[in-house]
Amino acid sequence: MVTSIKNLPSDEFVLQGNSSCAGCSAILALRIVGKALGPNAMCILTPSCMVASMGLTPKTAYNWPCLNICFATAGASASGLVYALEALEKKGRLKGEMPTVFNWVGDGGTYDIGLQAISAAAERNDNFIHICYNNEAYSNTGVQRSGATPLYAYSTTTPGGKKEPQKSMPRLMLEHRIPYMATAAVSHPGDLYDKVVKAKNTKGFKYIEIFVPCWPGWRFASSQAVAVSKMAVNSGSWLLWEAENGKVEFSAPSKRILDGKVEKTPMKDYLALQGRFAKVLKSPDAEAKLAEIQAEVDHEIEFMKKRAEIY
Amino acid sequence: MVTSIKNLPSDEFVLQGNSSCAGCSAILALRIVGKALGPNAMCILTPSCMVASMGLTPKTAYNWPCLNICFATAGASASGLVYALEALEKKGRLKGEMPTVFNWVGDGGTYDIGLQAISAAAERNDNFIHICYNNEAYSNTGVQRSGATPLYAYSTTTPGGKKEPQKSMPRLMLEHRIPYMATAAVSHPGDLYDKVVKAKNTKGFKYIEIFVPCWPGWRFASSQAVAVSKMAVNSGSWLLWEAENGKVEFSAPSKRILDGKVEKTPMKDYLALQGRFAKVLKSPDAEAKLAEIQAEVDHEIEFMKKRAEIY
Amino acid sequence: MKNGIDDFYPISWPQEGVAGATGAWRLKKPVVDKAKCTNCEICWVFCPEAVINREDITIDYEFCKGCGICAEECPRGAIEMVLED
Amino acid sequence: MKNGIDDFYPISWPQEGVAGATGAWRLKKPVVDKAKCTNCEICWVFCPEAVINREDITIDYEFCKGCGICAEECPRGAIEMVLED
Amino acid sequence: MLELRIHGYGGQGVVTMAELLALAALESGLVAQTLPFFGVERRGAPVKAALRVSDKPIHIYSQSVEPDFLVLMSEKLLDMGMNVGIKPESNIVLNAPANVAVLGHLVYFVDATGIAIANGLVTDGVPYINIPMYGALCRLIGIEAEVALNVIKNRWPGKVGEKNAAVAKIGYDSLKN
Amino acid sequence: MLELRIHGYGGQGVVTMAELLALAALESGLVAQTLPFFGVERRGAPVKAALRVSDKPIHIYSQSVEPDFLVLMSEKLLDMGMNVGIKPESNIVLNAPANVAVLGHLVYFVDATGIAIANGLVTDGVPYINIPMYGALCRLIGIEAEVALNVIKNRWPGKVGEKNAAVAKIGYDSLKN
Amino acid sequence: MGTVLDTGCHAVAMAVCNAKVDVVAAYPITPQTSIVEAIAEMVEKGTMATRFLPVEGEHSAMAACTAASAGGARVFTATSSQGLLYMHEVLHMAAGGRLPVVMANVNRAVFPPWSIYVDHQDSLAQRDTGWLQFYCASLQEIYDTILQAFKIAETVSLPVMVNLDGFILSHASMPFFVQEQEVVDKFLPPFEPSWVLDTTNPNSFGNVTDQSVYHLYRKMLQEAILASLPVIKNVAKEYKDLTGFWHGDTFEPYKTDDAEVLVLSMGSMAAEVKSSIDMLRKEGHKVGALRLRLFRPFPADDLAVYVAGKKQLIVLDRNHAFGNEGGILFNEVKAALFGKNNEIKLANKIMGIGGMDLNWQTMAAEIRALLED
Amino acid sequence: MGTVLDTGCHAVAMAVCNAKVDVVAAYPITPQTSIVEAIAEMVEKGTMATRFLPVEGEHSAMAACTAASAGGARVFTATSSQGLLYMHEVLHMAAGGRLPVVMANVNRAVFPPWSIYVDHQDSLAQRDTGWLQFYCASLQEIYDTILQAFKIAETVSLPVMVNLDGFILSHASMPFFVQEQEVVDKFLPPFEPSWVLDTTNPNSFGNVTDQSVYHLYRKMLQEAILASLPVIKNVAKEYKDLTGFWHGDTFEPYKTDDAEVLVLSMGSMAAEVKSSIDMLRKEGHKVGALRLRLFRPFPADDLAVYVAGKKQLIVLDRNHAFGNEGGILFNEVKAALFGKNNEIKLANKIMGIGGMDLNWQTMAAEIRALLED
Ligand SMILES: Cc1ncc(C[n+]2csc(CCOP(=O)(O)OP(=O)(O)O)c2C)c(N)n1
Ligand SMILES: Cc1ncc(C[n+]2csc(CCOP(=O)(O)OP(=O)(O)O)c2C)c(N)n1
Ligand code: SF4
Ligand code: SF4
Ligand code: SF4
Ligand code: SF4
Ligand code: SF4
Ligand code: SF4
Ligand SMILES: [Mg+2]
Ligand SMILES: [Mg+2]
Repeated sequence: MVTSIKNLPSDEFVLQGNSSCAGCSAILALRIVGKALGPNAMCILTPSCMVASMGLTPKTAYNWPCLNICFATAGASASGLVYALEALEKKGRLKGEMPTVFNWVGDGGTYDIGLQAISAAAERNDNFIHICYNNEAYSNTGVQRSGATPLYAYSTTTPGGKKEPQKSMPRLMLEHRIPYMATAAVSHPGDLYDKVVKAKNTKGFKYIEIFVPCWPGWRFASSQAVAVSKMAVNSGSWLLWEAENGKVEFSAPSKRILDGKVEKTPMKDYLALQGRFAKVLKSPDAEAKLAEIQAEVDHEIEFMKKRAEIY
Repeated sequence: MVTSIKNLPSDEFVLQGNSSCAGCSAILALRIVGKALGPNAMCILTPSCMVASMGLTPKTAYNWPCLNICFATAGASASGLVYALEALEKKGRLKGEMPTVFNWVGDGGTYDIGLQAISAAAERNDNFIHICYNNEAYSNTGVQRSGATPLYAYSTTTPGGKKEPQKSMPRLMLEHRIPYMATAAVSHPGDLYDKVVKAKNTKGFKYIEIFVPCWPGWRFASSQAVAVSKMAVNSGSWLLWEAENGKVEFSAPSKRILDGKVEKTPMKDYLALQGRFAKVLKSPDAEAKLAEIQAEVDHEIEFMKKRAEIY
Repeated sequence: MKNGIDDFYPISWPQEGVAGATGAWRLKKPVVDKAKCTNCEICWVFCPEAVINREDITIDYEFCKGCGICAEECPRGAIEMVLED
Repeated sequence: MKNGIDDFYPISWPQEGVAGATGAWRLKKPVVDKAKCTNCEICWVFCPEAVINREDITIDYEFCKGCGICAEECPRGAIEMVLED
Repeated sequence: MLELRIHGYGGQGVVTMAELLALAALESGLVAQTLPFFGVERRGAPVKAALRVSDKPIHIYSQSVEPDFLVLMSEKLLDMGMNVGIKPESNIVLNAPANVAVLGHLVYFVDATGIAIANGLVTDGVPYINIPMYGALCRLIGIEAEVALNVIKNRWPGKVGEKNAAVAKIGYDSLKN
Repeated sequence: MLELRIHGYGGQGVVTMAELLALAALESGLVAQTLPFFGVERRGAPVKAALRVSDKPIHIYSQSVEPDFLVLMSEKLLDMGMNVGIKPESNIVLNAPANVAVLGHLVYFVDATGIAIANGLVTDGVPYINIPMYGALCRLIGIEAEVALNVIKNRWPGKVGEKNAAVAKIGYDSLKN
Repeated sequence: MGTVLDTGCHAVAMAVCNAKVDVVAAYPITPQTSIVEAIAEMVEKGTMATRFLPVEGEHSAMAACTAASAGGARVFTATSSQGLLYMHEVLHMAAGGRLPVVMANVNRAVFPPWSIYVDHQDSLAQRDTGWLQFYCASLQEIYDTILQAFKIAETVSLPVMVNLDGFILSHASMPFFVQEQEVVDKFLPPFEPSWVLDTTNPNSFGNVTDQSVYHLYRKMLQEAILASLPVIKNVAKEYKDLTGFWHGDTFEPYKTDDAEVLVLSMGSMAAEVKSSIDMLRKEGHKVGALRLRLFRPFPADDLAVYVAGKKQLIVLDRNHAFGNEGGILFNEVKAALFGKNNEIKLANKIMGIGGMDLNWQTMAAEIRALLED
Repeated sequence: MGTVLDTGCHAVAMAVCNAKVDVVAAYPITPQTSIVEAIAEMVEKGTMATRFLPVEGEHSAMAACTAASAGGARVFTATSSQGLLYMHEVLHMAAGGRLPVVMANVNRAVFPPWSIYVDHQDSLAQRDTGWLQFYCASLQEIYDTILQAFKIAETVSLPVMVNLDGFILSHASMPFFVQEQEVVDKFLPPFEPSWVLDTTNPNSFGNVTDQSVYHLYRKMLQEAILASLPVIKNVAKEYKDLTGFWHGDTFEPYKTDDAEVLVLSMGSMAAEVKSSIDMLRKEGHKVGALRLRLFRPFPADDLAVYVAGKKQLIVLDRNHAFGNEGGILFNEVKAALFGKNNEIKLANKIMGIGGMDLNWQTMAAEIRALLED
């Protein structure tokens, strides 16, 4: 059973009055993650909106020990920190209990510039959680394309709409056959909470990717992030699942869709919410492009259904 | 039909008297690749045995225009070169015909230090072939572990045997849904030849990984590389397949095994050929470890069979 | 020391209001209609700023940035966004 | 110019024998028994040095490094590795 | 050289307004510079920009610490102490419906919010106050009305520009002290 | 100071031999240095190493261009011109069954290949020539036989060491000129 | 085109457009981003016949540029701070490979801690990579220098970095003059490399060397860098003759002739320091200013000429020479003058680190404090 | 332990073992590999209670080291050439973050073209990263300096790079003395950082700064680097008192007292140049040698003392100062002496690039040619 809202802890690790945009769903996701991890955790951050949101030295909005690092290094930095803590623990020199080390990194730092070190840490099965909050762009630098930016989406470096579909990082991570991985969405906090708790309690390399719509980047109103996230899940374009050692299991909201128990929302409706697709939806070949996007989502759903059956 | 030995072209692009080890199957693989690509190709190399084998400036053993680059940059360098050639062609300033750009890169430069740029080029679907010759170690620097080094194999940085199974780069690349990819083995030159020809004739990003046992690294006699490669294929631990746009198709030698038409060679026999497994095969828990390795291979075969059915 | 640099390590201490009283960023202000509210805590869970008190569904206006998510997500329509003056 | 540095670009020209007459590396030497040979070209295709002539299955000993793959792979056992003196 | 420092909130169009002012100065045969100040805070946080206008080439790039005019896009910014870092002679320009006394300084005001709302320059309930404010500031720095409105019409060709220009003109005419 | 330059092929154990010699020198109360030369060529290509032995600390690190002894692990290396870069007084040590004249130089020889084969120091048809050669070179640089053999026994404890030591001793006794 | 009012970033993008660059490979970073965004926009619109390669990081950006250059293309990238540092390995490759890549670096302070504001540590820390380096002081100079950079790079077969102060120059909007395309075409003909990867004449780039040849390439590299000085001067002059724009070649002097004390600096602070000089002169100090435009190769001879007979040279550094006293510019100056002018008094002040505001009043105060009398 | 006969790489590994390092993260590169291999072997055997982290590249190696250091561990890595260049961004992080990482760099020439042989371009190009830098001249010094490096790094909260010449020192086998573990333990107590990532006192490292504080950190960094000089000297002295081994602190002088001309160099060439000096003295030249052991911070004051009253200083550089005349050491020397000793004649020679062999005979010839009389 998914943890209900009422049962989520009251503890907060993201403090009020931080510098994120009003209505930022990435920091909202971090807030939920905090409830799952509790105080005995260390957070590593690569340059991103979530660093800009921490405020200025010597004050910070996050109530964990946090380490800012160079952009390409989340995988290696977390490994280094974990090895250090493990070495110190063995020698009896660790302050406090062995904490959970987790990366809080955007899609830029995960799909693109950080991929290599993350993949290497997964291969070594090092003991930390890499959490990617995916807002499908480099939001902090003003919304450029990332490997996670979807087909036809506007960004400042794809002014005519992106010509390539996004990389599927969850599928790549699945092939690393790591002990635990999951996808989550900011609109489903109980599910997210449970997955982070599971990751925390699993030894070895863990990967969680959270879908976090970004209103200034995607061009919708600041009140809509959760609604857009819900719509993505309901359309089946963002599937919620988890995998232990490579075995895929769908989470309830997506399972309902895959099982045909809930009619899935057409992609047209989902895209219409977002200004970044406005140009493409108004273009002469909008119908064809929409059909292409819908077909791709349908195909991915069918694929993942079958993929979940093999192991 | 696989191209027969008799029908392979006589052209050679790897010249005699180069500096590779006697009995190097990596340079043998490059020789076969050359027959498929012909003279209208440009080769990019990252630091590796294949660079050490080129000989000393101002002489070189490879009869293509070759570009030596920094280790982590095969994906980006090939993209840059292709964009340049395409730009010049469009402006009518290209010398000669549009060539095939290909990377000739080891497993170190592919699985580890080069992964990120390769994945990014795949996401952009840039028009070149990345060929990884996989000798399962950093051979050039004296045989250290790479992400491709298998479980329990000795290397100078895993003196007690590697504790983690290798990353499956072919499976990762499959999830990039690129236009064409294939696995090949130096023991199957006709199959390799055909796959390179197919890649050459496909537009977009292509990935080919060639299995090339390295005798000084794996510790067998210099005459055995082809035999070891054959054994790997016959054991099913190295599967030969290709995939167009993510659709997997097995190649004949592996298909025979998967279909149960040929009894697969036990891993025990395959490992016994290689000194790098000597320690583990002599250890007290050798039986258990062998069983683990065999089970992993069996599992991977079953998985890939099912994986080939979905798309 | 929690408010100034007292060390050569570039470190920072957790503190509320690192961006000041972010309530000043608001163009619109969420107002809860207690009559409609069922205390379901949905607005609480989705508030990115954690400025809604889950006990009594009151809002800390010093830091509420006025994003409007609470109003959007409230299943009862119990929150209204009103223009700041 | 093909044999020396004549430019500030660090470039190299294709040439045989970049590592010298690599035949000198050999500890053993492959010797083909023409009587057994069926000209199947298997040795040719697997020779890493490309020193076997596919037409007449003769070996260029100037560069053959003596790896023994040809002998190992010959299905007829038509190649023997003999110790160099 | 005339120096203005403008404070506002993200989304109020401060940087755009500064650029329009610079263009208007350029059209008037002057040299102009806008120097927006960027913080790392995300959308919504306070923003500021400097504008320098001169009849000689400008080679000053430092931040505006002693502006001739301090422009505040909201009265709230006064409360937040944005009037620090000005000189005794600095004048203040406020977006406000009525004048507000600031000890020792001459205060100009224009009801930019009111004008924007009254003229329907509103999206999703939020008024575009930078347009009337632009008009008012043009008048302040001595730009002719025609030049000021042409800059707007060039920036937004067609109907949008016409409407914006009209509202800017109201701002131009409404500056008081 | 005594300087040796040793040439051989990959797989002949040249670097190991140089290290054993240095150890033997150290055991004899001398200071020693081995300076292997690494090329980028792969397995099988020619290799070389320098050995310096002295009764004073060594602070020379340059390559050996004028060795006192030039050691060639195979006659073939003579044909390949490895005897360039020596001085008129340099002596030459050859692995050869019989003496070979090299104009102007004193040539020592030892049939290392023959000794290795005769004593069964062979793997896969390839003899371990570095062991008898080591013995011969120890004698050449004045290491006592016992010291020389102890170094071998320490390196390979047990039966292997005994056997190698015996073969080294044969080499020790077989150096001729 | 004529005069436009736009930002320093856009001045870069317009020059790149006018230079008819074949390939741009880049990765976003504050405050460089708007350069890349403007280029992406122009490529999309078809204003530029350029292939835009959105790589996944700066190490890759520079790798793509070097490979594209080896393929015969005119290439450009832009970066800043961490991006520049991340490129470091490949910067060496561009120079050692004699590949005429042109790059705009928007100067920004180095992590940690994070700062998005200007200082010169990022680019000065690349002083030993073999790149030529320019520092600009106005938007006009940015536009003009990018065009000059392509011409210089391709003439001497060396990569060139054009530096502009983050935010201060990159995000200020000011009027500058954009040349007509025909004028630029006249100044900058298409790139004709003397060597290129070529299937019709296959040869290899960058292979392994032994001790006998490696040092020759390095020597030629060093000689080429030093020999680029007259080329740089000629190109500046040629540009001036064609367009009328002149920002100095190696230095831009200000009231130096009758000065007894010179103040040396770089970038935007060197523009504003003119006002400090005016003020100090009014106070009766015989001061003048030298703006260093070319940092690599370091114009030691020109510096010696400028300071000949002067009493004092005050160097203002926007960086630290970690492990030396003072800043990098100061240390370069001392090295340059030793043996050329051992009499002059030198003083140094580090200021403006991490975006510390530098106005002419405070600079004047600092200079005044350093004046020897 | 006592005297062993082994390679320079193994001398590094043995010192790392004796230092009881907690985490080693490294990536192989010729000629550094055998350091890493030896450590992996010792970790496997249990000789070292160390976690060995085989990362996928050097940028990651340094990142892992910095993070592990921030976690409170004593950390070590080793690299060479391209590996060092690839780390560049993270080198700045280690210094700016005041993280006492210790690294052995096996000096090797920089690509392109490829060369695996020694010169000093790789490490000298890192001169502005904020790292302390040592250069060794013997296997004994390598072992001793690695131990000293940990003590210095942890005392001053700065990263330290220990350089050794590729192949020449890294692969030569020579006797050196390895200390008993108890002796090392006495010299080097466990790492007790004054700040560490700590869940019991959560705070954040490296956050964003504005203009008001960034420069303070940089200033403290620069001051700490300069202030490390006396610490370095004390540590060398303490080590000598404990073990008897002494290689100089900032410099190692050789026959300098009565010399009129000094020859300055670094690394293995500085060892061999002693023989050149002996030869030149026999010829009647009053020469002596100075070996620079500490390059960062640059010991300008000590240099001034050594050269006081000398007629000439000849600097031998195994690198190029691209865009300056001569080598980097030469330029550093000029900058250091300006204002401290403007009278001395200076000469410079670049040699030994990319492994060009440097024997004392040729060095003597070069020095002879540069002697002024
Ligand atoms: C090496 C390096 N390159 C570029 C940057 C600039 N940069 C900072 S944040 C960022 C984008 C981050 O994107 P993502 O990881 O998706 O996080 P988001 O901003 O979307 O939260 C970039 C490109 C940097 N800090 N370091
Ligand atoms: C940045 C960098 N790090 C390390 C090296 C050293 N290096 C050269 S080749 C090599 C290993 C190559 O391994 P792989 O790619 O598998 O090719 P192989 O040697 O096995 O043929 C390494 C680590 C380098 N040249 N550059
Ligand atoms: S830009 Fe998007 S991700 Fe970044 S802080 Fe704002 S809402 Fe959050
Ligand atoms: S080490 Fe292995 S891969 Fe490298 S050249 Fe030798 S045989 Fe080939
Ligand atoms: S979401 Fe609405 S009903 Fe639920 S607690 Fe909040 S205000 Fe009340
Ligand atoms: S408007 Fe936004 S910040 Fe304010 S209480 Fe509602 S959800 Fe929270
Ligand atoms: S493999 Fe054997 S039979 Fe076939 S061609 Fe070669 S020698 Fe003849
Ligand atoms: S021994 Fe090896 S190199 Fe020689 S011919 Fe046979 S396969 Fe070719
Ligand atoms: Mg993002
Ligand atoms: Mg390999």
